[in-house]
Amino acid sequence: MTAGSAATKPQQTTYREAMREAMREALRADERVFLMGEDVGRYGGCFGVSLGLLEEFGPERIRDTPLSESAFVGAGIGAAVAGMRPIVEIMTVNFSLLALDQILNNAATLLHMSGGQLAVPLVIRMTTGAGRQVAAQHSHSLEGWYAHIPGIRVLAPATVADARTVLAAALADPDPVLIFEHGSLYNLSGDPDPGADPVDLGRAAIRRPGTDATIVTFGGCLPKALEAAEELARLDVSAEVIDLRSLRPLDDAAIMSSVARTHHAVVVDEAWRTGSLAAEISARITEQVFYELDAPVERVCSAEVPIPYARQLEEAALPQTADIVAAVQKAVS
Amino acid sequence: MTAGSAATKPQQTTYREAMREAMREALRADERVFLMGEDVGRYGGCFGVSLGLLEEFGPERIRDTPLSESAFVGAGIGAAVAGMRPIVEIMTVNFSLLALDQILNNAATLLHMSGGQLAVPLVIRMTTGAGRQVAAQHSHSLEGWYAHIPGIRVLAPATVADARTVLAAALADPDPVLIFEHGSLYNLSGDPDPGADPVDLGRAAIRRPGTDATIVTFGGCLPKALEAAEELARLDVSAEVIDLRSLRPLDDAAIMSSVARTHHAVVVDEAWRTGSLAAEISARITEQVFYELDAPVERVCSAEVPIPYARQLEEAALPQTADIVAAVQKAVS
Amino acid sequence: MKADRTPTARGTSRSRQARTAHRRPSVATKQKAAAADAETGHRRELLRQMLLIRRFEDRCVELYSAAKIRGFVHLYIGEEAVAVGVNQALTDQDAVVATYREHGHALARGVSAGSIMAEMYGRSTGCSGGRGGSMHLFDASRRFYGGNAIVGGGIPLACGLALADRMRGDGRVTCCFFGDGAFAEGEFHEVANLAVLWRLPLLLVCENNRYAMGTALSREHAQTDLALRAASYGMPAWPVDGMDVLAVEAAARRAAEAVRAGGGPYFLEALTYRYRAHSMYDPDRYRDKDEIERWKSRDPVDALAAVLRAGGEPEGGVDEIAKAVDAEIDDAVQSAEQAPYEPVENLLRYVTSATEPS
Amino acid sequence: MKADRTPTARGTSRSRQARTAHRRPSVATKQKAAAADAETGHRRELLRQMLLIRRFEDRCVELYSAAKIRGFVHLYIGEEAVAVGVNQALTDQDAVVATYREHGHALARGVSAGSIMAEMYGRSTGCSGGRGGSMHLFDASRRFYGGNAIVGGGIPLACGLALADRMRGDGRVTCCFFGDGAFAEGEFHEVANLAVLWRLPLLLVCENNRYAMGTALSREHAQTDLALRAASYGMPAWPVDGMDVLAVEAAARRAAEAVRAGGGPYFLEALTYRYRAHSMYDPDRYRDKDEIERWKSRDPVDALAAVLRAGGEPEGGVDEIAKAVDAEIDDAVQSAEQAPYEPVENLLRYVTSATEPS
Ligand SMILES: Cc1ncc(C[n+]2csc(CCOP(=O)(O)OP(=O)(O)O)c2C)c(N)n1
Ligand SMILES: Cc1ncc(C[n+]2csc(CCOP(=O)(O)OP(=O)(O)O)c2C)c(N)n1
Ligand SMILES: [Mg+2]
Ligand SMILES: [Mg+2]
Repeated sequence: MTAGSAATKPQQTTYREAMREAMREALRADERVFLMGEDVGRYGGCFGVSLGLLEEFGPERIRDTPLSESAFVGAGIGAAVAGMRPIVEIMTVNFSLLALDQILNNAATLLHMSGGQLAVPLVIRMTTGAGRQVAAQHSHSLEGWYAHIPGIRVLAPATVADARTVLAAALADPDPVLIFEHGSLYNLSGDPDPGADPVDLGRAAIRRPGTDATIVTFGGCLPKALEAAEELARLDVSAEVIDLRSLRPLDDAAIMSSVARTHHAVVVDEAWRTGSLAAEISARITEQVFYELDAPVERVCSAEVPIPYARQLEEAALPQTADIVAAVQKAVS
Repeated sequence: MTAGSAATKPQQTTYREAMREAMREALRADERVFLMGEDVGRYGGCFGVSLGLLEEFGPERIRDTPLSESAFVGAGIGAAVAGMRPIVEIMTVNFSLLALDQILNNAATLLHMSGGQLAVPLVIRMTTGAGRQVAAQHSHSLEGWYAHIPGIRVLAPATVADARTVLAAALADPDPVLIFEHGSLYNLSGDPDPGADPVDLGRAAIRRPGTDATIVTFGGCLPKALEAAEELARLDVSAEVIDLRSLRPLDDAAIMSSVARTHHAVVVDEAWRTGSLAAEISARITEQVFYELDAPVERVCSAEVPIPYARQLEEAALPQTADIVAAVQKAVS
Repeated sequence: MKADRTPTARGTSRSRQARTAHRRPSVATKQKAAAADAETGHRRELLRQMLLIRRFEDRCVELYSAAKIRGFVHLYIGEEAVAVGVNQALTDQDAVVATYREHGHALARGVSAGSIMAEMYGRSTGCSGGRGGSMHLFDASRRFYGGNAIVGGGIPLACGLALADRMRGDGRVTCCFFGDGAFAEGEFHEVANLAVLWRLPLLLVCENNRYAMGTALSREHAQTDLALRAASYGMPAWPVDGMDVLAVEAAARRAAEAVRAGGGPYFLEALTYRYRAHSMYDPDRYRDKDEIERWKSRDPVDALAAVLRAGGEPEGGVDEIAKAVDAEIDDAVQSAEQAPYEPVENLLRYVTSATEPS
Repeated sequence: MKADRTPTARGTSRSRQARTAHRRPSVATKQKAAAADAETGHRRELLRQMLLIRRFEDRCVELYSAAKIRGFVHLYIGEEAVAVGVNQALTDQDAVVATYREHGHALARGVSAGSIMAEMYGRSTGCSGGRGGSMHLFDASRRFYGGNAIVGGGIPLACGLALADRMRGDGRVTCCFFGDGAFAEGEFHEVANLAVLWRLPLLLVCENNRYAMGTALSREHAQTDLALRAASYGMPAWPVDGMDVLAVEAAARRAAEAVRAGGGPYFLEALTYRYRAHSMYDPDRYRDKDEIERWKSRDPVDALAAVLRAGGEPEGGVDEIAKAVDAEIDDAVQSAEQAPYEPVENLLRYVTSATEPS
């Protein structure tokens, strides 16, 4: 909504800029909103997402924090309980482990534990994923863990338009919302579509329709899944690509209605295979549309290894387009 | 192995005592072994597991720590790297979140990240589970999260005999091993069977053979699953009960060969349903023996709610024997 | 009791004035008598609150044995002067964050004994709707934010409440209670630094009762002078005799005043002692019975009763207060006994704001 | 270089003696000359090590631009005196834990430039088999335990290494490097307390380079005197000029001696500065170019070179050292260029000790 005219002609922007624009909009619209995290101010954000916001909104609302994940995430929870609308940025999901107790035992639990008295309208943004040779301690994809936690909502925008709208949806939620931004998406270019109706991010999106197999994915794997579908089309396999967008709750209806049509499902998830969100989706498909399945649900996930630095090893560890193609071929064969 | 004669006639002991005896044995056998954690010494352990060990082994080897989960778990990792054989007790899995970064990013990762140079022969024991009305922050079942992590082994002894042998197996492993002790099992009485061959805890155990359906479970749910099988037998359904014992790695062969015989599977797991280990097992069953299945795999898990204090609510939240019976009946119907 | 808690009735400045006036020698006799009356009244109220906590918890022990109350229960007996004394310095607009040993903080904060008892009974009329139990008492109307059973876990929450106040500039104080054990957790350190850095209106009250479960202070801390360590973050930090409710009140008023004046956080170390075991499960093997007796000889309830008697409180005055308190507790138990259970159909209520009972 | 690192050649007592002797006025001329020679030799070695780090990292910049090196790379340029000075106080038996900014610590510790370069090239001959990269250098043979990219994450690990030493009583020291940013993390606090409580042989070296990424010291810490804060845990804690390698060496020797004598942990705050951006991705918008220049005027390499020249080092002496260092780096690059890649079939190797390549 930077300009009224922007709505009329499609405009290109990056995922990063879309996210930033969404924050700017929220900060302008509601003075309860503020951004807090390591290096969100002077530095402009670890991945440059918040660049320029300090200059516009000042250090009270764009708060650089010391290295203290537990404290500043917990502070976000407290401020939310007290009626503010904090956006807390954790640089990457890797460091969120240091705040996981606060997220699980306070943010996700206070409402229930207090018998409905304490709502926590908190938004936590963090980068996730591998692919840039940053090795074992900086390459986690732990959003599946967060999707396990009752009481929070977990979103994973994978397109520029979703990046542009996700924050408003998250801030409108009276409960904690976690937003996972895959590091490989920041430079993605696309139409932020600011004039569109606010998307219901709780619903999955069919990013490419198809008839032979359903590829269920989200976040950083979406571009790979779309590429795979393209390649499969050349091989005469029509793959439907579903972008979950919301990891908790999951949009079962969208998944099941697609699988009921295609009778084949492949779930693509960058997390380690065992205990991945892909496992949950596979289990649900079996539970809900077992008799529609013509073949077992396939999973394409990361190899179960701390992600190695060397390029050829990292590539081998992560789900690649070719792996998705192969899994779909196996499913439909 | 307290006495040679003990091996000849079956002897009753509790799960708690079996665990303690195992620690005593390890402390006597290897001077690199020591126990460290909050209140393991003077207090005798939060659940009394280490009672008396301080008196026998002294404060150097039975080390009470301050409330600093990250520091003392990390210290266990360092001491293991340096050649000691620490047993670190985290009072309960709830508090392990404060040390999760150390477990994932150091314990599970150092061997790989160092190109094989740094092994971490560390054992971490912790209590898990709900059922004692201790409410939302003390009732987690997060072992499924740990089973997601490459580089560690996750064990869940569910019988007195396994409690007696699990520690030796864990200490013999050159890599980090996590042992989950369900709080409801400590007073369980049984035969520690000290004369038996050391059990391979990597293999699942068939706790009750059956032909109509396979119940896959572990830890605190095992007694409930056995009760359910008993009840099902009265209803003329023969259920096989598999106790996983090892949650990572999973014994696929044992699960699949059972399901291939019974053609029906029910997975019972006290964790919240979405993203539970039960999901992984369900996904694997579909992947590996899809064409043997006569019905979708069923899951019996906890309701997706921070576990409430009130008894009737807590009971309703947790998997109960009746739920297992119903799920098996649904599967075989 | 609620009327007593309005800022005008017991706000910082007025009480200070009262006490100062009392000490001034040249005041007219009439004024002096009025001030003395007010002082006596206030002390009787302090005694009442401490007795309420003590006897409420004595009743908890009975009810626990009778299996009316379940789960983990941690008693505050012996430490009553801390919660009661500190709360005198807080207004209704201020906020309180406590631990799992928080019956005392809740009662002192004015959460009704009835709603606390119902909570421990697991009834839907409990202050947390029966979902929290002893460790998770909440009362938003009293700005009482729990009840946190992860040691140290409430400290960042309190930091955030204070941050909101600071950002809005509304002059409120957030008071966070935590133990000597919690002081060792990383979260204390992170929050102490953040709070000073951002000058947050946070009153950190460390209840140093010399034990974290079975671990004595000197085995959990290298430097056992916790106030000294807290001062290293750059905030005022002082110890106070936690067995003397008047001393606690005075120290807390000084602290709250400094915080309210915008000076940033303040650390108060209340030196105290728990008489009972850590929890109902604790066989209490790790300390001398003598040590317990020594602390009991400085009992905060007895001490204040003695002060009152020395000030002319008639024989039986204290018994009268105790009787009133017991009646309140009887009521609490009775209403809890009769209160309804939350229907199982409502299990998923309050998981998110949208989940309403079917 | 390895021979140089044996305890006899540069162990604490001998070097101390040498320096003491040098200062004694009544020593015979011959002895004096020998001591002066030894001192000059030692200083040349310090210079060589600092130059090795500096020029190694200059090369890293080039190689990063050429995409030979990838991932996150953090340069130590400007801070060389800290790693080099501290390492003088350590023996081969001691252990070192570092951060993601650890090229300097690894080189100073005697990890070969070749194996580090190969690691950054992602080759199987790298010191971590190509699996770690710049942030995860390891060399067990040098007791160099990484390379940790979770800020503060190495501190508990170091605590455990020291605990093992303490339990075995083998008189070794574990030296842990970490930044001013890490000091704010809870883990520092927890370990500081634990280490003092258990008197662990741990040398905590805080590299206070005044920034944590883009956050200046005064915006990350309320009390910026970090040594003062560390002292509150009950351990000796002193600052030292981290731009003066001789000062760092002297302070580290005092510290290591105290630790080795069983006094428990010791905190050394090295006041230093990084010249380069935080990482290769950092546009360095948050600080004055003037500030950087001011610090460069106290450059540790230049300063030591000046000391050497004042002591009679001939013109060209420093250049000679630089040349030798460059040759070592050239070799490192060349061997890295030619080194093999780890076959993809070995991906799962070292996940557990049992996973061997197929
Ligand atoms: C993070 C965490 N670790 C351990 C525990 C178990 N535990 C509960 S209370 C307690 C002792 C806390 O001592 P202190 O902070 O001094 O409070 P006190 O009980 O003395 O009031 C421990 C270890 C917990 N609840 N949370
Ligand atoms: C737990 C954690 N939080 C955040 C980061 C991202 N990060 C990497 S380095 C750094 C700054 C650390 O500063 P300092 O400790 O002073 O070390 P320096 O980089 O100055 O050497 C940050 C925020 C991280 N790696 N780990
Ligand atoms: Mg205590
Ligand atoms: Mg720094």
